Amino acid sequence: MNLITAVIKPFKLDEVRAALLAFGVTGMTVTEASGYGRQRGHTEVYRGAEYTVELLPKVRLEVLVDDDDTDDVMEAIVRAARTGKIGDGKVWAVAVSSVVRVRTGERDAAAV
Amino acid sequence: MNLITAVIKPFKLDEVRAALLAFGVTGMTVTEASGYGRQRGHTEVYRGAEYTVELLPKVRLEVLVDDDDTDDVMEAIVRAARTGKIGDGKVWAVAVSSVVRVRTGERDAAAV
Amino acid sequence: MNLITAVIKPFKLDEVRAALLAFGVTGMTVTEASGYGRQRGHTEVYRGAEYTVELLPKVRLEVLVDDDDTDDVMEAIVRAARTGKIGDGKVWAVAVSSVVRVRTGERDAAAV
Amino acid sequence: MAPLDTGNNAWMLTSAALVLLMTPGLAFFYGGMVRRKNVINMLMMSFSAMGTVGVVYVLWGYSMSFSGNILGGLVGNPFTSFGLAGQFPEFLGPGGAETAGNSFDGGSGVTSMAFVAFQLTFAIITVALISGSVADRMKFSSWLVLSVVWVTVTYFPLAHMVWGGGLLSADGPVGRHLIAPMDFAGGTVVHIDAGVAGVVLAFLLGRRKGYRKDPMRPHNVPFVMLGAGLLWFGWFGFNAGSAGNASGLAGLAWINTSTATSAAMIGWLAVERIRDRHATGVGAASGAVAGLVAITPAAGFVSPIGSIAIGAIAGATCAWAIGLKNRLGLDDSLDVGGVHLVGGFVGTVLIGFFSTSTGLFYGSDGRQLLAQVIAAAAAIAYSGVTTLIVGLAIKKAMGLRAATDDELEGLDVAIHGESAYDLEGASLGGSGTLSHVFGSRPPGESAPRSTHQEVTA
Amino acid sequence: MAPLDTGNNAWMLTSAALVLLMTPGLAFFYGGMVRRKNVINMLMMSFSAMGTVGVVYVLWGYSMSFSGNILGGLVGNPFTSFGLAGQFPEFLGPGGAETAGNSFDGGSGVTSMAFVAFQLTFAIITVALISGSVADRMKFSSWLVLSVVWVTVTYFPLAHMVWGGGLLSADGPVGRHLIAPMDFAGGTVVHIDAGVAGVVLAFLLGRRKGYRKDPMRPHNVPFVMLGAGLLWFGWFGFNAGSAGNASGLAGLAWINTSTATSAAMIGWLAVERIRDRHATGVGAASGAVAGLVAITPAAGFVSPIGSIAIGAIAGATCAWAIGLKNRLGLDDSLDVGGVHLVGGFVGTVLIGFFSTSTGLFYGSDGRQLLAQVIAAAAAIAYSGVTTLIVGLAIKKAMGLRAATDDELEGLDVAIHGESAYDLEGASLGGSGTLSHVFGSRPPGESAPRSTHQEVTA
Amino acid sequence: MAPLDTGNNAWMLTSAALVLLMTPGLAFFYGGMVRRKNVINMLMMSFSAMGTVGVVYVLWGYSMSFSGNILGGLVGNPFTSFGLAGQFPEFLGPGGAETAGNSFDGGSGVTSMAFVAFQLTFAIITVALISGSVADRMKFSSWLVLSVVWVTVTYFPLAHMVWGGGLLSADGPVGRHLIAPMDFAGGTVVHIDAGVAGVVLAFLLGRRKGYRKDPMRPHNVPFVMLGAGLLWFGWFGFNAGSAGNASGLAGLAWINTSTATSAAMIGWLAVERIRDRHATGVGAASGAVAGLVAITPAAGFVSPIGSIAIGAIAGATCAWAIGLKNRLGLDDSLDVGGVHLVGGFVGTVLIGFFSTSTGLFYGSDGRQLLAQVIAAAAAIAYSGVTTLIVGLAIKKAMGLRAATDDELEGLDVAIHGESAYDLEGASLGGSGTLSHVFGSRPPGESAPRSTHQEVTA
Ligand SMILES: Nc1ncnc2c1ncn2[C@@H]1O[C@H](COP(=O)(O)OP(=O)(O)O)[C@@H](O)[C@H]1O
Ligand SMILES: Nc1ncnc2c1ncn2[C@@H]1O[C@H](COP(=O)(O)OP(=O)(O)O)[C@@H](O)[C@H]1O
Ligand SMILES: Nc1ncnc2c1ncn2[C@@H]1O[C@H](COP(=O)(O)OP(=O)(O)O)[C@@H](O)[C@H]1O
Repeated sequence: MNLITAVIKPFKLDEVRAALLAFGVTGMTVTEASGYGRQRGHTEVYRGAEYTVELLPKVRLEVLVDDDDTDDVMEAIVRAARTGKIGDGKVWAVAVSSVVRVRTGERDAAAV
Repeated sequence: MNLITAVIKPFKLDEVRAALLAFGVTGMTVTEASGYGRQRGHTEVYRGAEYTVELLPKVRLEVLVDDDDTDDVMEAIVRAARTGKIGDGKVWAVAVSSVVRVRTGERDAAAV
Repeated sequence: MNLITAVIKPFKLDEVRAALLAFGVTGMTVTEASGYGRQRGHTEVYRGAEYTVELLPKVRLEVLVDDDDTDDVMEAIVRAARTGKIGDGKVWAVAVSSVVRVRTGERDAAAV
Repeated sequence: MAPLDTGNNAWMLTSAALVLLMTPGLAFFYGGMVRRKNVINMLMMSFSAMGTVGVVYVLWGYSMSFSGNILGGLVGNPFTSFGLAGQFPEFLGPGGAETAGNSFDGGSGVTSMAFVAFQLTFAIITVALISGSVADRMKFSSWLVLSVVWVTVTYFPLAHMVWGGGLLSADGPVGRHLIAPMDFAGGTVVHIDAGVAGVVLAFLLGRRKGYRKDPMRPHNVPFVMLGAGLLWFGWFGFNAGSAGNASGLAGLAWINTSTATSAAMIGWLAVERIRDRHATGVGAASGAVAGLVAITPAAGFVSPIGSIAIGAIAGATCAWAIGLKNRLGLDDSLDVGGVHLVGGFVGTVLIGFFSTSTGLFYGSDGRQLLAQVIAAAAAIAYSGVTTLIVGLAIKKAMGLRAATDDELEGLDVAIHGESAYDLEGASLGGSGTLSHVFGSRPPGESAPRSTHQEVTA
Repeated sequence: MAPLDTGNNAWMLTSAALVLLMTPGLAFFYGGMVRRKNVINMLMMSFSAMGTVGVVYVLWGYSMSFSGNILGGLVGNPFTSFGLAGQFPEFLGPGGAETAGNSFDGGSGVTSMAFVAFQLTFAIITVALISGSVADRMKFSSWLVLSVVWVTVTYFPLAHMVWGGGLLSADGPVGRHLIAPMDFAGGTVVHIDAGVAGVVLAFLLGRRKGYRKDPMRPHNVPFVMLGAGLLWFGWFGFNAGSAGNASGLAGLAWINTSTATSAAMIGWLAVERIRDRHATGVGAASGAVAGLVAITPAAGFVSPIGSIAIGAIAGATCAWAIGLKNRLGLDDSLDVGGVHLVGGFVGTVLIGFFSTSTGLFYGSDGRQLLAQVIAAAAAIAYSGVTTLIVGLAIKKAMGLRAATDDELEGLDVAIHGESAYDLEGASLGGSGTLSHVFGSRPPGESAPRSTHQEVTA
Repeated sequence: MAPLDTGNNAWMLTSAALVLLMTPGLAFFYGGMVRRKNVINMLMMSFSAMGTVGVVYVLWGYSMSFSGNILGGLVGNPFTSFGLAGQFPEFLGPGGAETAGNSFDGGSGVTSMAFVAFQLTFAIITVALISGSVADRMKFSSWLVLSVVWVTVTYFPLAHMVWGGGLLSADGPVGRHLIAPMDFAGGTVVHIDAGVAGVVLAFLLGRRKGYRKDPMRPHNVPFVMLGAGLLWFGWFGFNAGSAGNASGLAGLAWINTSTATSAAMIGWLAVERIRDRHATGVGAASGAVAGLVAITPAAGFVSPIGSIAIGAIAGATCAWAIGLKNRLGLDDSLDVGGVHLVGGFVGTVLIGFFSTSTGLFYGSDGRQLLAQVIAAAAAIAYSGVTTLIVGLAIKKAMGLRAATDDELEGLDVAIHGESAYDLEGASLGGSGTLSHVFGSRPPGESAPRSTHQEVTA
């Protein structure tokens, strides 16, 4: 099993989810995140003091997938999340040694 | 060392923490997360428009443990987090190449 | 590639970021987290009932780096995040099998 | 019938509006104190009381409080002024609308419409006060029914007894044989009454799931303080308006209201600082409310110095009483008993000492003190017994408590189908899908029934 | 000229302050309903109307509403009392400031200053009401221009027609030939007017990006309810103040205002419970506002029982109308049409039935009903046509709609350079850097121009 | 002694309630502007001033402000009316409570109780205003002491000098030899006074940790705007109530208050738009407050057109002054100096131009202008010197500044033992454990002492 983590623009979440569903992946875990990178933030002004908000809102997805599906799922996420503008984010994969479904105790492929 | 990540129902956090403590694991890092999966969301209605909130609140735990303890800790988490209802979540483990305790610079087993 | 994850005290974020920048690492992903550990929480009192808030606010950083840089970057983070008081946090590294930049599709070293 | 005094009438109209605002204020005072998952339900208990009691008061509430005297002075006749009939005599006359409502009350040249308006707002807030005791776990439909039945069975009669010439008024047995019990603005009718009702209902409902185990700390302290600020403001209408005119008596009540509140806030914070090590925002808000409650019966009867004493005593006593409650293990969730029953009782009884005309400290004998204790005890007894009957009846008929799952999930989503906040950054905030727009449903297709669907794996 | 009646004058001053508070109340009612990214913009539309209309009213608004009669009764003369000239005749006289503003209006001994104050607040809130329709997508500069132009072209003439002795008053053609249309406190001038304007502007602006696709649920339900609470409170000034004095008529209007609101809340919640399965907090707030709107034209003309009926009908009708809007696909975002146009219309027309002096249910013929329908139709027509012209002109001149990127990012950051909340724990909250302190900029160095900088990779 | 005028008295009672509400309003205006970790502390500074000053005013504050004249007109005698003695002469008389407080003030038939109530609220808010300067870093116990000492040493004497027949009144040297300085509602006593005190205390306290380095942006902009809305509303009591009756003068002050505020909001937003590129919500709120401040001394002395000018000038000047502060490097955290000192000064001085009876623009000579400058300068000097002494004394005795760790952690948790919000979804929200219920502690066992426990590894 692999764990694919994707950091994407928040408004792309729905499209990515649809792409995953189309691929047959029905589960994922989502966290709010913020990203620093090449993309620049916006400025806010309060009583004559200007702040640059450099941490940009991102969404972080985690998807557990079979080894065989890993590349395809990454590809699917990348395609769905792309806008072509700076800040689109990253997708990466890490090897998972074991997975358990809490409800049933099923392991690995059966767990997701 | 391994990193165990668990995505569980929020109200189970206290029980899981107690189970970990019983096992001798005293530290962990917790993030709020949301999950898609088999479990269905609830609906909300505002002025005649109904929304299905499909992202369900979850808690995501990370626990660094020695290789030897990994299976037992996973087992302990699974037991404590189980309700038997859909949506109980997943637990998985990933191999960690090195760990450092920021305060002291101690590494690996000594770091946790 | 490796993924370095650091759990640090929130007010150290800026210093760590500066240290990473000095090292040439310009991107990272940040999530709010909470930590249990040796560090004790604070108490809050409401109408005669006292609560101990044991989950302490932490910040969780993820940085993708080349294999060669891994140790140095971990070192840099540890140095910048250290206060010497309990609760400074942990830094760990995990091997990543592949990374993609969403915008361009570039992979691995070119992706970060 | 005195001629219209526009100044007095203006003050009563203003006061009525001020008191009306207290209920939204209370909603925030309470709403900030519950957990995030129940805040809408908490607000809805106050707002819905504005709905139900607002209608009921006009229909039979005013009449039961102030029209006639049946059952031996226990209550007024609900039919005499049903729908406010007869309260605007010139209304249908030749003058038409222009003179509508020009019938006067008392000797102050205040129109009966203004008087009704003022009284209406008291009935609403008394019901809303109770909601603090039943927080986080009551069925909303049962609350709606309770609001109508309780105000009818408990509140209107008590209002009649004290203010409508009934048993606890100057014309009642205590008044005739001892001395008239004093209640300037509702220490018995409003605060003791609601406080007792809250305690009884908390007892009938049982404790919240996780009581004493899960942390149940206020989810929004600024809301608690906003509520306290609005209550303080509105209470000038409550107390100074209870003078019934814009005289010096109203001014005295104004000053005493403010002063007692200030002193009670300090008293409460002092207890907190000593006992709990911290003077809290919730404590400042609670102390202020305790002071407002305690000065309510006394506002027009004591000197400003007396009001400082009453406030300080009440603030400290209520802070202490809330600790006591913890010892008893009764889950009076937001301390309606500890604040309104205790504060109302303290204020009612202290009149016996501080009344400048009849108080012990001013050289009078103890008759006033005795009368005050009797009146307070009578209010406790009447409210306790009737609330118990009403509560048991509703429990039997439809249940009082929300389903356990609903309580655990939170009443906002489970009962009201809403979450209070959607404050996420740009990210998960709006997440979800628009699953249905009701207006656009093809007729015939019915809405899905269950809120919490689970499919099998 | 009647001598000063301090009671009536006090009530008008108080009422004016109450009505002024309604606009911040409305800001929160609306602000809580939009998504988090647009809440400041929503608040700013109301607050900026307090700025622009507040100035304009004193300059030419009062004069256009109440001074003279030009264009055949369409509007007053903007120059006659420009800057309130002549409204404080003794102001510069020998008595000096002490008697400033002592000129009286009507026969109630109310000073013209108090009358102007009262009227000023109506103009402000009418403009602010419109903002609900254009939520989340309007250019702020265009809103500012619209507020000034619209109030001048649409509101002041309509106020003149109805209250200033113009076409729709007792002296107008309907009044002379049929019967005077009745509008106690602004059902036509304020609510139908703003409701129509909102619908027209929503049409001109088009739908929000993501309409019917993205969830657009209220980001802060307690704010919605806070706003409703403040509106209810302030509305006592609006309606009872519209009696123009502190008489029994004011008291009747007070009672009817409260009662109709209570009934409308219940009506709305009942529809929700049946149709949507849940009685919501947003529904309680919306129902209350619908009731306040509907009783506005009728508050002094109907009996308390009548007001219950009007409220219940309005609450249910508006709840139903909002569903209808969904079917039409018009993105009247916060339902200004569904609440203010429909509620104002319902209230205006129901006077024809419930007016105790001229209503069908009180044995009169249908003349009043006819007059009410004519007045409502005239208001719809006048507001519709003028708003369309004003809206098209501004659209042509400067555009109505914010840039798409700004809309997607959220108007708060994009237009106002601010985020509403920074509520993170200790962590990311303050994150960012102080990039510039304007006062400390060396003169000559100019501020960076663009807000959204992207560097190329 | 004029007979009771219920209309005037009603208006003063209403005004007093309105002004009282300003302090919670201010608490939110300020509370929204600080970082999340200090919001409760910010609210508590205002609320606690309602506690301490509320009591002190009744004890010796009124007497020092208005009873007699000691130290050559510097201050009244604190003992003459201690505890309001003698202000309700009939109170203990045979009429009993019914006529309590019926002693009248001035020639308007206003009771002294209403007058005291009105004045009491001014003292409270003046103290609360200062808290903006010391935000985020002041010891709470020192604040409590300061509130009592400062109001006694600085505020009461200044109130006496200006309104109590003292040095800066018509009977003082300036009044006798030049012309009476004009201050309608407290430009000197309240705003210049608090503004100077804020600046002095900010200087004594030093800058916040992280000043100019960490972002310190408002954590809740809607709260800032809510506060501004409540302030605007309450200010009608402040200014129009300062007429002392419900006459045309009150109406004029009402109009001018509103108009100046509208214009100032526009002025401030215009400066922001030009200088900072964005018209912000905080700017709208701040501009409104600047306008309210500036019109305070002038409200009854200028024409509506004059008030527009004063407002616009004040809005723009204060927006500009806040930039200037940034240049000076003084950490007057929430700009009490920039808004209240500058706004109060601008308003006070502009009377010399715009007063319709004595202003330069109305053909008078410059005597009024000179008198205004003298009065403003005297207020600045008196407040500056006394605040410096009081501040230094408290600093010496108990310290002014919170512990550095407490400041970094946030004063809410460190000092008040509370977090403002617990808004998490269902997850971490309530996390924590109920570690102690104080009421249930077996007697004898004492509470744990330290809040921040760290165990060694
Ligand atoms: N080295 C990195 N490690 C982890 N996350 C990164 C790294 N670099 C960038 N990111 C994440 O990816 C997001 C997008 O990166 P950015 O450099 O702005 O644009 P792009 O990926 O389009 O070149 C960042 O906001 C951050 O969340
Ligand atoms: N493939 C996946 N990858 C990552 N997280 C997942 C995956 N599938 C499910 N999850 C997480 O586990 C949670 C529970 O999954 P769900 O399918 O609803 O129930 P169960 O695990 O009981 O079958 C989800 O809400 C989500 O957070
Ligand atoms: N075993 C663990 N696994 C994951 N995170 C841990 C673990 N132990 C500690 N942490 C994280 O590190 C933080 C600091 O740990 P703590 O034991 O308090 O101090 P220190 O690291 O200085 O000894 C915790 O708050 C938690 O977020």
